[in-house]
Amino acid sequence: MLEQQLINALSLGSVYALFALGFTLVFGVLGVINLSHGAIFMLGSYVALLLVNKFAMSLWMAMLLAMLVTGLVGLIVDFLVLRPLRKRNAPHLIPMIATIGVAIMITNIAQGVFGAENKRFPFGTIPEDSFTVGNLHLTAVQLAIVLISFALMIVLLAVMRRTQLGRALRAIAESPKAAYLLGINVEGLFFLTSFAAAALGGAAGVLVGLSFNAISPFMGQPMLHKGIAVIILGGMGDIRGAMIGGLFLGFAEVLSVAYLSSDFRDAVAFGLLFLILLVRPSGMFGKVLERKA
Amino acid sequence: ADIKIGVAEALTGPAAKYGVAIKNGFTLAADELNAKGGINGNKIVLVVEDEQGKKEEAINVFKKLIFQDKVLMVFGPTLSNSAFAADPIANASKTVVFGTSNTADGITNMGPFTFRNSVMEADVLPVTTRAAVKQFGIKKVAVLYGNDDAFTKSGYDVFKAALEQQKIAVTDTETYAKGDVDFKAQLTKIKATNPDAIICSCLAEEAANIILQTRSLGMKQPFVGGNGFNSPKLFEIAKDGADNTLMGSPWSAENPAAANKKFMADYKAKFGGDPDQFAAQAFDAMYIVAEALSKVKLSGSLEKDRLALRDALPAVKFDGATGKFAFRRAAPQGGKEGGYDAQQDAIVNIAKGGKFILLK
Amino acid sequence: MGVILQIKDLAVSYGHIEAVKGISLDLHEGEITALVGANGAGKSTSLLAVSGLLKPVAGQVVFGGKDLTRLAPHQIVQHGVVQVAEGRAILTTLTVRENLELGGYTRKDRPEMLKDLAWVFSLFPVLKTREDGLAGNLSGGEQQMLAIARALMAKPKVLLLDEPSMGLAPLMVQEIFRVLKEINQTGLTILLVEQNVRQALKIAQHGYVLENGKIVLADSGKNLLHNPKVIEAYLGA
Amino acid sequence: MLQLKGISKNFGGLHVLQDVNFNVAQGSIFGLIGPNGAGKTTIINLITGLLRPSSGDIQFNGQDLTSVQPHQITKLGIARTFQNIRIFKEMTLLENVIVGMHDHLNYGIAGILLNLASFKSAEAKSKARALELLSWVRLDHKAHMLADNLSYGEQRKLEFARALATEPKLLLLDEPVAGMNPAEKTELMAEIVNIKQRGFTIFMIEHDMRFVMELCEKIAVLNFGKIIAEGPPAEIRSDPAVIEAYLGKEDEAWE
Amino acid sequence: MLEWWDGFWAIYSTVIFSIGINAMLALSIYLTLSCGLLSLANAAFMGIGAYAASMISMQTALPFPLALLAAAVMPALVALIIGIPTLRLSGVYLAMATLGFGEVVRVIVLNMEITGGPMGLNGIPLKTEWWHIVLILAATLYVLARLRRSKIGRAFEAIKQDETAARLMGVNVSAYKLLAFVLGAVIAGIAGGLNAHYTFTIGPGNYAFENAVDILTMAVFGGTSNLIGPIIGSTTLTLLPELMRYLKDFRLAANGLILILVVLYLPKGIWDPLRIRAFWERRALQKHAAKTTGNTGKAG
Ligand SMILES: Nc1ncnc2c1ncn2[C@@H]1O[C@H](COP(=O)(O)OP(=O)(O)OP(=O)(O)O)[C@@H](O)[C@H]1O
Ligand SMILES: Nc1ncnc2c1ncn2[C@@H]1O[C@H](COP(=O)(O)OP(=O)(O)OP(=O)(O)O)[C@@H](O)[C@H]1O
Ligand SMILES: CC(C)C[C@H](N)C(=O)O
Ligand SMILES: [Mg+2]
Ligand SMILES: [Mg+2]
Repeated sequence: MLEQQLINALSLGSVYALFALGFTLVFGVLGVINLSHGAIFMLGSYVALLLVNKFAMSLWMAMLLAMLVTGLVGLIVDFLVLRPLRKRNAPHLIPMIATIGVAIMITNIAQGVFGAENKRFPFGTIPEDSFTVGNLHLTAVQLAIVLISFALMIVLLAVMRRTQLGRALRAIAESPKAAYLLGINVEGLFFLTSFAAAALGGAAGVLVGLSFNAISPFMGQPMLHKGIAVIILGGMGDIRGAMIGGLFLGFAEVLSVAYLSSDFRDAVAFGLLFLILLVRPSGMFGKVLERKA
Repeated sequence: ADIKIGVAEALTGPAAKYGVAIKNGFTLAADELNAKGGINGNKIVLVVEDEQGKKEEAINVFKKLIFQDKVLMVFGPTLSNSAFAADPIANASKTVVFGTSNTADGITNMGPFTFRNSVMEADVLPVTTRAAVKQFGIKKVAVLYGNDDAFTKSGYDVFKAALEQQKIAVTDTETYAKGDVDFKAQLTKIKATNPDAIICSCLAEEAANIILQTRSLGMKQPFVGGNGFNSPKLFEIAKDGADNTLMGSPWSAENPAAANKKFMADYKAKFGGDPDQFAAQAFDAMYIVAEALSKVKLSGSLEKDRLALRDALPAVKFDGATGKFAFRRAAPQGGKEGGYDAQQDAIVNIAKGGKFILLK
Repeated sequence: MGVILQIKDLAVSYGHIEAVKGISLDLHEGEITALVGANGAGKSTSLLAVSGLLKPVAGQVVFGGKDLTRLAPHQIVQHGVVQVAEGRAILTTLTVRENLELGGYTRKDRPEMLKDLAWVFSLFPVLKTREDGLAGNLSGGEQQMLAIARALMAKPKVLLLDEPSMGLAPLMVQEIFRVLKEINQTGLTILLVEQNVRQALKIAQHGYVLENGKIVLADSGKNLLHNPKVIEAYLGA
Repeated sequence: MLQLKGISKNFGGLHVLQDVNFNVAQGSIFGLIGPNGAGKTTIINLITGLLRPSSGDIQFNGQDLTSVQPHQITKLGIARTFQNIRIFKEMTLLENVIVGMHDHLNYGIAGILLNLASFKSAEAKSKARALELLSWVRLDHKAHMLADNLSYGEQRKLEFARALATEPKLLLLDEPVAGMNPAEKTELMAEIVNIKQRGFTIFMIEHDMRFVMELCEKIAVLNFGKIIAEGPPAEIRSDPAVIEAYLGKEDEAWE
Repeated sequence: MLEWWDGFWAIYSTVIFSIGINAMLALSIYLTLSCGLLSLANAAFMGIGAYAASMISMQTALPFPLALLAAAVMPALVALIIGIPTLRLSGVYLAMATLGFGEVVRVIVLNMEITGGPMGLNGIPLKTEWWHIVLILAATLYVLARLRRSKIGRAFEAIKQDETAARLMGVNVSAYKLLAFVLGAVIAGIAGGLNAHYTFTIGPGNYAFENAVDILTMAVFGGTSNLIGPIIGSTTLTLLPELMRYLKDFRLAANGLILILVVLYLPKGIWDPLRIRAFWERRALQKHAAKTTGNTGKAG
């Protein structure tokens, strides 16, 4: 049982991590807790579902297009909502509130268009069977999610740490003004980030939709809660943190079901988070830089 | 004058699949009644509101129907969870509230104006359990339920009592919360205890997912559930993964009675799809009310008419799409007068090839 | 020599506070121009407007015949007009080396950049010893050096400096002014805003005095240094 | 009045201060100079309790400060300004200064809620006092502006006024004239002399030699975390080690 | 007329009551925000207050004021206990820790018998009158307004802007933070107690994440630079969905859109005294300019 639970934890943790990667990226660069990330994640699921259902598209093609669409939505949200707020020097909670508005709109429109019930990808979109080794089971999507989230983390980390683009993004994250003075196209990179993060969110939506057969307009909300916990646990804006935080939450939830009680699953997970924050006040990888006196 | 009847059901949101079927049931019955000239010449007008399957909305909608639209009575809400929040308003304003799908225990304890024709879990689940034991030779079971919903929790309580009474061992009890999509941790734990069947007090969307994930863990156990399972949604998502699931309900598509045959045909003709338990119960409920109203002389004073309806209802006996029906007075609780439950027999169904059929 | 950068009737406001009220100023290619004035005169505001971080309400900034006024800040840097801003704008969460590498963000010539990196390290050896440390942990003066070094990494055509000597130890101030003179001799045009008026006017060919958002005096550096008005107001006789 | 005994401070592996000792006498102006990164600001951070020494202790009027909370240190009578300016940007100048009087507003919760006379008079007094302090640094005409709208040099002056508002016995100034021009420095110099005459003790870090040499009675020179010289200005000025490490050629350094 | 009013009141009293309750909640979070604390525990405190008061009303014969007192004291005690370790966290980290706390409270309430588990408490007696809300809201406003103008309010503000600098002005930062946190809990708790006594029903799901975010939204949307903002924000956001009701299916979308538009055009919240002042100053200037140009005939 333990082995299977570890697999469950790994795959659930990877789901959280996958969602959190895009989420943390936006925060890391734009400094905005983008509460529409859950809605965009949901949108990704529906777009792919639509393409597979109506146009009989192959799953991978549909996923790419879904990423493109959600990426564009992210871009539009940035252009119409976040950019004007940046220009107006809005206080730091305001963009977050605006993204709540965006989330409400997208969710409500999705509900109007697609209906409120759970949908699923057609049977056979991906192999339903699970890989079985002895008594252990892992489905193809689960495996894909684990691999993709690790791969994405490595790619994102490499970009952030090793390239001039990554340095520029970190510069923007700390101070757009300083970044401008260095000749960095700050607005351009903001757009790029919003696009990339939303596309990642969309991809996560497709994979999660495949994995849990519960595509609904509201699927983003619980994921968003978990996502917030994950990126804060990992340290806001930190790529490794999103991954480790996601895995941590996955393991905390699964193991608390396995060894304590499912009644207290969320309380255990959030309680642990609470405790970790007390020990590490800015998450596992967050840096605290006290302003120099 | 027209008779205004409020319908407060979940037409959007996660419970919409149930709510829409219920609304269809009412519409079908009301249209039929009106086509026959209404009740004592008065046409029935349905005032339909969406309570979204949420407590807060249910409260809002009830207030609007009762105070603003001044309906004679209210049907709904869809979920017991919302009923616990909204029904007290109806009772406080001395207006009949009639649930056609609320099956949790305690609904009718909220006051003497509470009625339902939905058979409560306590009447259905023991029967279902007994049938399951016989069908699968069950000795030990695992239980899984949603712990933050009144209906799923109440279903669990009843199952628990029934299992105790029938001396069936429970290997493990697990819970989940609304909005959860991953149940593998719980299921893995259940798997390790190797039960003969899984008892599941869940709503359809979660149930479908739970079934799929159970199968993907290589588990073959049959499921036993309550009326939450009774939705086409279950098969849309879980397909034949749901085969062998047992579910108790007062209604079956295979009931050969003429009333049911006609109901099913009319429903299909009007809405293009097959009806389900909830549509049938709603349909019957409308006739039950019509029956009561036919005995009432409407005075035009809302207050008096509401009282008159409440007094006329308990005596109604009816034989409709769900078979023979009568009201049963709920025992008073804590010195508070209760309302009326359904007196009706449960039928056990089994899932085969993507639908529920009668268990023979 | 020719005028490389021209500020024409520049006016800048914060809301309805007019901080700069129509100043005109020429930078001659390869020369140092000093801009001095009291606290709040509008010096920093003017520099920020040249770099495009503040949008002027009127006036123009022309660089080599091209109007910069409407360009985005990063485009202005790409044209070679680079600023060391007041308050240093160090990226505290990046390492010293990363700060310097970002200094050369607009450059494509990687090998040349590495050479320049060695050069700025030789100008400020402390930075070399702290190369992989976070810039936020540097002392005030060390950060000032990093800011100047970082700007040099951009290989600017025109360098705008906002109080580069602020917070530096005397020896370091001498060093900075020596370096400025030295890089100026390689052909770099410099606009120097300084409170260290004497030093600034000493190395500047041209000087402007700003008061309340207006230019009240313009002359050669030497003349200003001996101008009784300047002596009285800024050198504290 | 202030005594540092054997103070050392490490950040990770970095030994920023090593065995630093000095005394600041009551009523004097004490200068601390030294190259950038020598550890001067760190010393102020240690005195005000924002950092704790790795070893050694700090005594103020005979009381050990090494385990006292920063706000209590302020109560004991130590105030400071910051090298990197930390004013309350979204408050008016007046409010900035009144915050400095926090400990001296003696009214209780009842006074606040019922708008008692004790409350009103204390508030009125503090306002008058704040305006007075602002006028000392010539910012009283901007008293009702938001501090964020000040230029750099003005912000320094505001910090100075705010520090005075805490009614310190000892005032720690971290580069008070950075960013001011010579004329303004002269003005501030007069102000500091003035303040000293009112009985304040002043400890300052400054890179402006004319300022330091003219004001301070005693100067200590810190280099790489160690005191390399201590004495009256004339002595320091001609100390070859100090010239080598810090001052450079004198005539250029003087401003 | 009277009948019309009765009908109106019967339907809309909840909405009207909610405006008052939400105003209190928005004020409670305004208070912690004004001290630089982004705490999302207020929904949980509201819940604790609601449960405490309801249980007293349903299971004892104690009078309503005592129930409300419990609604104030219980959350205050809890705030005191969790505030001491958590308030060293800053920004979103504090937000998260307090959300985590809320989750723990929710799950505990969900699994307890006396709180009615998932069903919550139903049939809570109706005791809240409109004037209770008006009175308590007014008292809250008065106290907060007095605090604002005192050294306590200034200390909060200073902590919000620069904790270290505030500390060195002699402000006992941790004590003041705790004060703001506990006071916020008291206000939210009383709001919860009042709320429970006009809604019939409370449940563990009513005080979770969404509600915490809603409360924050109301405050920020209205503007957090003074007391008027949270009031305006809560009123607007409580009424908005009611006004949009006729849009049926897409009313939430309209809600979201309005939220975005207001935030875009009024990024400091609806009530931003600086902007309003600037507006009047500009008006005055324009008038002045018009006068002078009128006199001299020169173009402005
Ligand atoms: N962000 C701002 N908002 C409003 N007013 C401002 C702002 N920044 C500066 N000011 C005002 O604009 C004027 C010019 O400021 P600026 O910073 O350009 O002065 P400066 O000459 O650089 O002074 P210093 O030598 O002190 O740095 C000052 O009166 C100042 O109060
Ligand atoms: N938190 C920290 N972590 C690591 N190193 C630090 C930290 N704070 C300061 N330092 C280092 O300690 C040394 C002393 O710093 P400090 O700020 O005291 O210098 P200073 O004498 O005030 O210099 P300046 O004249 O430039 O302000 C510097 O080398 C600095 O980089
Ligand atoms: C629609 C049904 C599944 C509702 C359920 N019987 C309840 O009482 O909540
Ligand atoms: Mg300046
Ligand atoms: Mg220093």
